[in-house]
Amino acid sequence: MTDASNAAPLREKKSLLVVDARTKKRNAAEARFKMYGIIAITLGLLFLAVLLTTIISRGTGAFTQTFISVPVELREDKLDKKGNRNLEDIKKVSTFGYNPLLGDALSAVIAEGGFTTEITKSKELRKLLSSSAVGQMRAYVIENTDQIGQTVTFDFFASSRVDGYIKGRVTREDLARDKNLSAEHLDLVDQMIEAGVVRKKFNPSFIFGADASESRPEQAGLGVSMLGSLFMMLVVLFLALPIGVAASIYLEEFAPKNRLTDLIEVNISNLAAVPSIVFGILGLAFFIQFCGGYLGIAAMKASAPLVGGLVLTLMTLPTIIISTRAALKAVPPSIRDAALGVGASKMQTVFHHVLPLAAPGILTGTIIGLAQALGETAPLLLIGMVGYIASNYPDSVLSGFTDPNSAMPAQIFEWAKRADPAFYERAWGGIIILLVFLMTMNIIAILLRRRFERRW
Amino acid sequence: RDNVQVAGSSTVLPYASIVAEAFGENFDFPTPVVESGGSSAGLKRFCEGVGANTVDVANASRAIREKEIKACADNGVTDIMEVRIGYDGIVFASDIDGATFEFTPADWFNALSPKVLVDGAIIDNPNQTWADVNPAFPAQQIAAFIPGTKHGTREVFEEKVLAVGCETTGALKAMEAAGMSEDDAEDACIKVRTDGLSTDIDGDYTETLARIDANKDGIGVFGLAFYENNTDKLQVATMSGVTPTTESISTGEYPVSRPLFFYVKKAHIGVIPGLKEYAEFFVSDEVAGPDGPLAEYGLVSDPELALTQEAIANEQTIASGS
Amino acid sequence: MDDLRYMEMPVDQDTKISASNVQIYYGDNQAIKDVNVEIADKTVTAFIGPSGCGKSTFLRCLNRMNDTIDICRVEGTIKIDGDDIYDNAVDPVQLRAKVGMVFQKPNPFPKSIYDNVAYGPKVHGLAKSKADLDVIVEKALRRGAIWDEVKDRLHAPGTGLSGGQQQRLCIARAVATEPEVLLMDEPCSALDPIATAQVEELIDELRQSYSLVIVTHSMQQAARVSQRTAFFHLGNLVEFGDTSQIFTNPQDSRTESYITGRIG
Amino acid sequence: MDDLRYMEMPVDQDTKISASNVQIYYGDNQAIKDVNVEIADKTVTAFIGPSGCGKSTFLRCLNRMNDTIDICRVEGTIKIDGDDIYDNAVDPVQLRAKVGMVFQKPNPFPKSIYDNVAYGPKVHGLAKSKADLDVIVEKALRRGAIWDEVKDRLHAPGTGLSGGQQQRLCIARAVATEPEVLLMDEPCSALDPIATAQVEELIDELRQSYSLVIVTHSMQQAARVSQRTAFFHLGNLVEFGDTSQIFTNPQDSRTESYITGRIG
Amino acid sequence: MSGIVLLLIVLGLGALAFILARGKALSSVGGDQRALHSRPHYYGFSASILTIAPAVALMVVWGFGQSTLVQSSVAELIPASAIAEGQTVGLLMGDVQRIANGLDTAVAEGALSSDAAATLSTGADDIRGILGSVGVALGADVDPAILKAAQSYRAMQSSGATLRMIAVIGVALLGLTYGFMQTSATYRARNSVERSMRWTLIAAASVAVFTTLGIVFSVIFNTIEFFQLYPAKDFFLSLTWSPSFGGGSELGVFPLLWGTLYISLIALMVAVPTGLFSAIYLSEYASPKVRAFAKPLLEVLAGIPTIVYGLFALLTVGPLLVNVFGDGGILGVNWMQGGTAVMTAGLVMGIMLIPFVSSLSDDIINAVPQALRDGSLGLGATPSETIRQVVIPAALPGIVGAILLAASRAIGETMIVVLGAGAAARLSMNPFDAMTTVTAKIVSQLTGDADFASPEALVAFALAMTLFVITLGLNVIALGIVRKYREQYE
Ligand SMILES: Nc1ncnc2c1ncn2[C@@H]1O[C@H](COP(=O)(O)OP(=O)(O)OP(=O)(O)O)[C@@H](O)[C@H]1O
Ligand SMILES: Nc1ncnc2c1ncn2[C@@H]1O[C@H](COP(=O)(O)OP(=O)(O)OP(=O)(O)O)[C@@H](O)[C@H]1O
Ligand SMILES: [Mg+2]
Ligand SMILES: [Mg+2]
Ligand SMILES: O=P([O-])([O-])[O-]
Repeated sequence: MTDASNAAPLREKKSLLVVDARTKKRNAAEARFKMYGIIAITLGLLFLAVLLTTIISRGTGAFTQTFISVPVELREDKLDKKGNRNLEDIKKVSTFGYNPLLGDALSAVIAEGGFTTEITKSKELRKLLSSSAVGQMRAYVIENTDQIGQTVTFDFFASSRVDGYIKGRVTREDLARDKNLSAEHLDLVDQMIEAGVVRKKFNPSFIFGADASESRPEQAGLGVSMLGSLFMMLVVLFLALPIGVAASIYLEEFAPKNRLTDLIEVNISNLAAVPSIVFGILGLAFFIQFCGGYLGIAAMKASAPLVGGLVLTLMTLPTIIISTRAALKAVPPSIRDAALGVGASKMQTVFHHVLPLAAPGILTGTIIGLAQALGETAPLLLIGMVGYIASNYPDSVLSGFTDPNSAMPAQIFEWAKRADPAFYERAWGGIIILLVFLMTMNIIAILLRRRFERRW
Repeated sequence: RDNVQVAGSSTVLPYASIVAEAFGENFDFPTPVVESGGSSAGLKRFCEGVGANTVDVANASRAIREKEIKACADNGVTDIMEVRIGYDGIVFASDIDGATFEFTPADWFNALSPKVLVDGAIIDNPNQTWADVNPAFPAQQIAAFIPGTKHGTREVFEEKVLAVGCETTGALKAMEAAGMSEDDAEDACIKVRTDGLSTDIDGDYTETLARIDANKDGIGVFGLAFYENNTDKLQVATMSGVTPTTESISTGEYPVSRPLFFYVKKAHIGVIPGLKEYAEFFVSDEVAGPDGPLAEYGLVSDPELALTQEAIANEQTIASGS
Repeated sequence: MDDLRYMEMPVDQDTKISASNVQIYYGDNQAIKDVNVEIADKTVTAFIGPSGCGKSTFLRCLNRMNDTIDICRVEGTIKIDGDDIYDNAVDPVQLRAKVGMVFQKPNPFPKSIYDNVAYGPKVHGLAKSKADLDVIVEKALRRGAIWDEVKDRLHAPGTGLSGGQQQRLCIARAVATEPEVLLMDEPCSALDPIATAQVEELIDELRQSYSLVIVTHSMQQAARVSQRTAFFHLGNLVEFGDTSQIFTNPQDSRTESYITGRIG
Repeated sequence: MDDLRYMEMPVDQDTKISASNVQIYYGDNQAIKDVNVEIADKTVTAFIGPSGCGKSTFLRCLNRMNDTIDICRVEGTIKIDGDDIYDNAVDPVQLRAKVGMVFQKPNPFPKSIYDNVAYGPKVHGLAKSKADLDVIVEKALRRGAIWDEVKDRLHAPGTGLSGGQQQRLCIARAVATEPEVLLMDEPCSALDPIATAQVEELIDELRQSYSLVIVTHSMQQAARVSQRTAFFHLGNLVEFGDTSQIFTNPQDSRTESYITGRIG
Repeated sequence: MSGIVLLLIVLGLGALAFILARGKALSSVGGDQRALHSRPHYYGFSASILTIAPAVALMVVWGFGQSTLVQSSVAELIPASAIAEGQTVGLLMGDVQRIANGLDTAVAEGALSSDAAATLSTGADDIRGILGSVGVALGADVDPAILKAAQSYRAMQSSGATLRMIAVIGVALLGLTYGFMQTSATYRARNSVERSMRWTLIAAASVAVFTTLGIVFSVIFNTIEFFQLYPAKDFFLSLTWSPSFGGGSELGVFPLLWGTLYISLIALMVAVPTGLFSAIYLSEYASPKVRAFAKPLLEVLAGIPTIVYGLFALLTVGPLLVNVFGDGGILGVNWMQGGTAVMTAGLVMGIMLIPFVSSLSDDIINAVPQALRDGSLGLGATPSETIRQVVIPAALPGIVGAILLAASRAIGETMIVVLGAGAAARLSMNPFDAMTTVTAKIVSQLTGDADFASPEALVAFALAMTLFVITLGLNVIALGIVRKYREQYE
């Protein structure tokens, strides 16, 4: 064969301890490359940190709220003129009818506390309180008709301006041209704080409560729309994951490789690029108008989390399919050969060996897909889940899928738009809850993914 | 379906939500569901047909158009009740710490029109600062945040401010004199310059507010209610000497406002529980009157509210009513 | 060293596999050219030939493992027990359960050693209970001559074994399902002489009931364990016959030069 | 068959690699126990021993390829040309450029055959031009005894080769970078006798200028190509010495029983 | 009987079928599994599928059939006189159903006996009151004809439900029997089960196809309507986008496409290098601990609602960029007029997309066999050379998939664009100018105030369709590229 002289060393011998110039250069490139990685990760984490601190610093305020405790005399002459405790009659008194009681009660508080203030008009005094106060009283009276005639101490929400004052958002100067509250009110509030009538405390109803109208930011909570999101995510998880994985398995492992499957593949990538609002158009047309209207499936109606979940499922599918297919592709063929070689069927091979090895990629797709679905608002706009919707808890678990509801991002989006700046704080607070929800939702997937990760 | 389903304008949404909330508190009917999504989208769904899977009420920040009524009728939605709930004041506001402005429509025309009348000639708008527009103003960069063309507010702005300004400055006449047809001249009047001094806002008023926050020279167009909730950050400008308030708007002194409506499918009354009650409650004096919660929130109440109440009681539809 | 021990075994067994006019293509490249061969039952058939001549390709065809290679195309007929295995009615899964395979490159599952071996029996339902399965796994690992090395780490991953150990694990895995025909692609390539001897013993033992085809580069091994030998060259089956005849009296000059050129 | 041909080569070369008190652990499992060995320059050293005894493990240590196995831990010192390769100042990249390796399982890159071979020279900047590179690739493939088989399909993927072809491709890939020390883990396991002979010829040729360590299961091969032989057993280096001495006159009973138990 | 109970019965029968068939298979070979064609549980599943699938299918079809049938026959009961002007039978059917369901609830809650429910009459009873007491609110007092209809609706529904139960259980039993009968040692149970599974997989894959069809169908009619109102030539060729209410809008798609392209490009220029390098670092260099911690954290970036990014762009990034590139900025270049710009939106969107690239690529890179890395390292390549030249090419299809996903998301994003890039459609090369995208305009035209039958509103559909076709084209190209450079390991 070749002669020995060919084997002359191309490079001179050198000590390993001395790094030669070329290696130095390559090592520098190596260090640079690694540095890029570190920079990239640091950048990513830095952005995250900035965003999170912004969110947290702006949002934590939403978790506390100012309350004013007011003893109210539930006067019989106003609430039950006939005096026979007939529920029908008591119900005839609307919330507007409770206003005088509230005004009197506040005057009484001032008198009792010995507070000094110029404000005397009932309407002006009531500006300290949320307009939810009367509703709260009326609901209480209807529940406890026997209490009519008694004096009951209520813990009312303070109005958003008062709350803003206590949280430092509202100052006396700000109120100069504000018709909702005046500086005198604040003087009164100062005295009330002193007397312990006004307190700021943790407000669970922000986390568990329902949405409130534009005029009552203090009462608004995320609880109901959280349920809306939960039900939607259940639908998405139980449909998108199995359908996505099944579709990927078919396309990657079973489908004949031909024009048609190429078309399907391109088509799925393309679906990922369809703006989410277009999925809303589809949802309106197919689920609500066709299934709900034409086919008469009662559960398929506007504002139902079931429909929202279905729309988000369709929207999430491409993400899961694309990542699952990539993960399946990455499993070395020798493993399939090994299983087929001992007489496993293709189906068994896929489910016993390939799928577990592709699990990390599938779970990543799921994590990202769900994150996307959880944060999406645009398609919900068209199927009636954005607006003033999440005002009632669903009656049961099953009706949670069909009762009108909103979703967390839609609720946050709605709050961010509302005029009263108190909603702005709640929007950020809502984002905190959303992120906690997201992390909780993903934690199982993240742990599972770590378990499945391995090299071969 | 047991609840009243409302869709439509995001401008009307705040009022509708206040009403829906109070309705839920005071009636045994479930709280109505109020969706937002825009007047157009709401009316479109409204006109999709009659039946439990369609909405009962559409909120709109403009009157329904002829073409839409026709489209409705094609789908079997024939008896539509129109309810005007009041007026939305449109105000101009700038940063609280900035200069104070007293505008006239002419100022806005001269600031935003791509072509203005200077010394009898129509030329490209040379104005860069407000002082260029009107020497009484500070030399502050023009930075206008006006509603994008998707917003009904833009139409009002064009008609009640730009077009009026165009006329009062004499630009309209000059253009017609320069040989433009009347229509063309009117169209030219409401054009807005595109060199970056005026920014279209497709989002909502919070976005406009944030823009002013980021650019202290900015002057934005807001709804009265939004402004009234944010007096700590914004100061409002007068228009032709009138400060916008619910009173000045309802008397018609302050010129820039638009009516707000909702539309009810008559066919659903008696079938959808609470629908008629909702409509009546909405326009009741307690709610929509000048002392009601809606006015408190910033709705300019309708002086002719009694007529509206009567129309609802009689279930008067557009065809039979107007 | 031993001389070649030519087997005096009778080779007139029943035909187990018969291939006729088999052509195999990878894309446009023909890897196997018109091969006709009859593999007898209860016999060890050795495939020999220079590297790249198509041994593995032909072997994979016999249990349709080539189905997994997209560009691979087979023409001709291959019958096992008289059934055309490329017939549409044939279920390749059933075929592969019957015709087991040990691949040229050891490919343990990234699972525990135990699970590697237990997988086949589980899929085929060979064990009624866990205890049963334990017995099967132990037996297979013993047959694969690897039991002693792994008995204390049955639950360690199979991929953490040495090259030779992996190869024996794959042999154990293949015999655990008790196939009727066993195709082995260079089963001893990474094994030391002692392990090789144990595997050859296994082959000899299996031959009592099954049919085996092994690919080997070691002429000695072919001579030791096989009764019939097929010599492939550049995709052609050059010569096929009793091992003794091939090694002592090759008909084709190419066979002769390959045999005599032998070194290892 | 040939008898063992004991080499009469002088083995008093300079020491190239010296390992002292080397212990290697996989997690808690000790795979190499206190090994001391000196590998001479311009010599072929063979590692033999039963499967799983630690040959590959020790071999991978010599160019720090074990760094890539998380659970692997090395103790003791290994010096090449007097430099401790586990010293912090030593750059494993430079080390591996100097100490090349052919792995037990062929692992061609999923690239073309040409790119597989050209990869090393490109990385090390051995070629000044495309033409230069062509020459290097051709030479390496010739040395790997695979040129003729692949010269018409240089741009076909390396993974589409047969097992033996892949093994030779990996050999060609390793020699293309001209390392001073070449570690070969069973380089001929998948090769037919003729190809084996060609590779052995290559080894012999390389020995003129470099130091080589090969792991082999074939006693004959060890005897044929190596000047020194190390016998490993259960992680211990049982015996190390001139090949002739090991094969004719083993000092340790384990060596003897391994050698005499030989079959292949 | 409610559908749920029926379903449970069918599932129970399925379970029974499983046990029976499995038992029969085993006993047919005397307990020797080897003699069976398939594992025993496959016989069980096969029989189960035969029992459940047709029965459930029948249930669904019956459900639709019955409701249509009952509706139409009840509708005939409603006299024309009961239908007020403008109302439709369909609308009244809603009322009928509500009353019928109310009666059901009343019976269930004991407010009515079932006899009473069937014989109530409007004259004698306060229907609205009775139903109101069980929480069913009615819109008005009940018309006698409607009550009649509701009562016969209930009667028909209940006899329909009985019939359905008989039919469905019958079919399930038939399936069970057939499944049991065909169970024999030679029956290819596994193949039959796998065939069913395969059909299930195909059905799953078709969901994606049907979604596409659905999308096309739900936008195509409005698109056509748009092109009848507005010339296609202007839409595709005009370089101006300026919708206005009074008509005379110019609706050229080109500036929007340009904005989409520009913003996505910048976003990808941020996301791809950052994401890819993060993925490389995580999978190749980082310790398992760092990886376990950093990867999920980066994924949080994908879960932050886009409105937050939008505000971040508007309030933080925009002013920051103006400070650098704007008038009197640090660089003194005056390229940027306002905070809203392609660059602002692109940068922020890029941040959002980092995890799309990093996480997916990380998984794929991690899946490249170690033997390949060893091969390269063994030749004296540095880790980075190994990664760039061996690992990445081997992982390419997956990485391209991840990048495409990120690009898709960039194209589909609205909120960041609206807040970060502005709403003005403009054709400019300057990345510091405000522009907007197709998607942002789809949303704004769809939710705007324009007359819904006007071209200004309908253009949203045409935009959606155009974007759909264009991305389809881009995807075809991407697929081609991947095919060309794909390296299959082993
Ligand atoms: N990655 C690993 N993790 C854990 N244990 C390992 C790993 N690699 C090898 N071992 C164990 O270390 C021991 C030595 O293995 P090594 O691969 O060095 O054997 P070998 O001598 O090369 O054997 P063969 O000839 O079969 O290749 C064996 O017991 C093996 O199971
Ligand atoms: N997947 C493949 N794609 C394309 N060509 C292939 C493929 N596998 C093998 N070949 C080619 O087919 C021919 C036969 O290969 P085969 O693997 O059957 O050889 P072999 O006889 O097993 O060789 P070895 O002893 O080296 O394993 C060779 O030329 C090889 O390069
Ligand atoms: Mg082979
Ligand atoms: Mg080894
Ligand atoms: O939402 P609007 O239709 O009022 O702009």
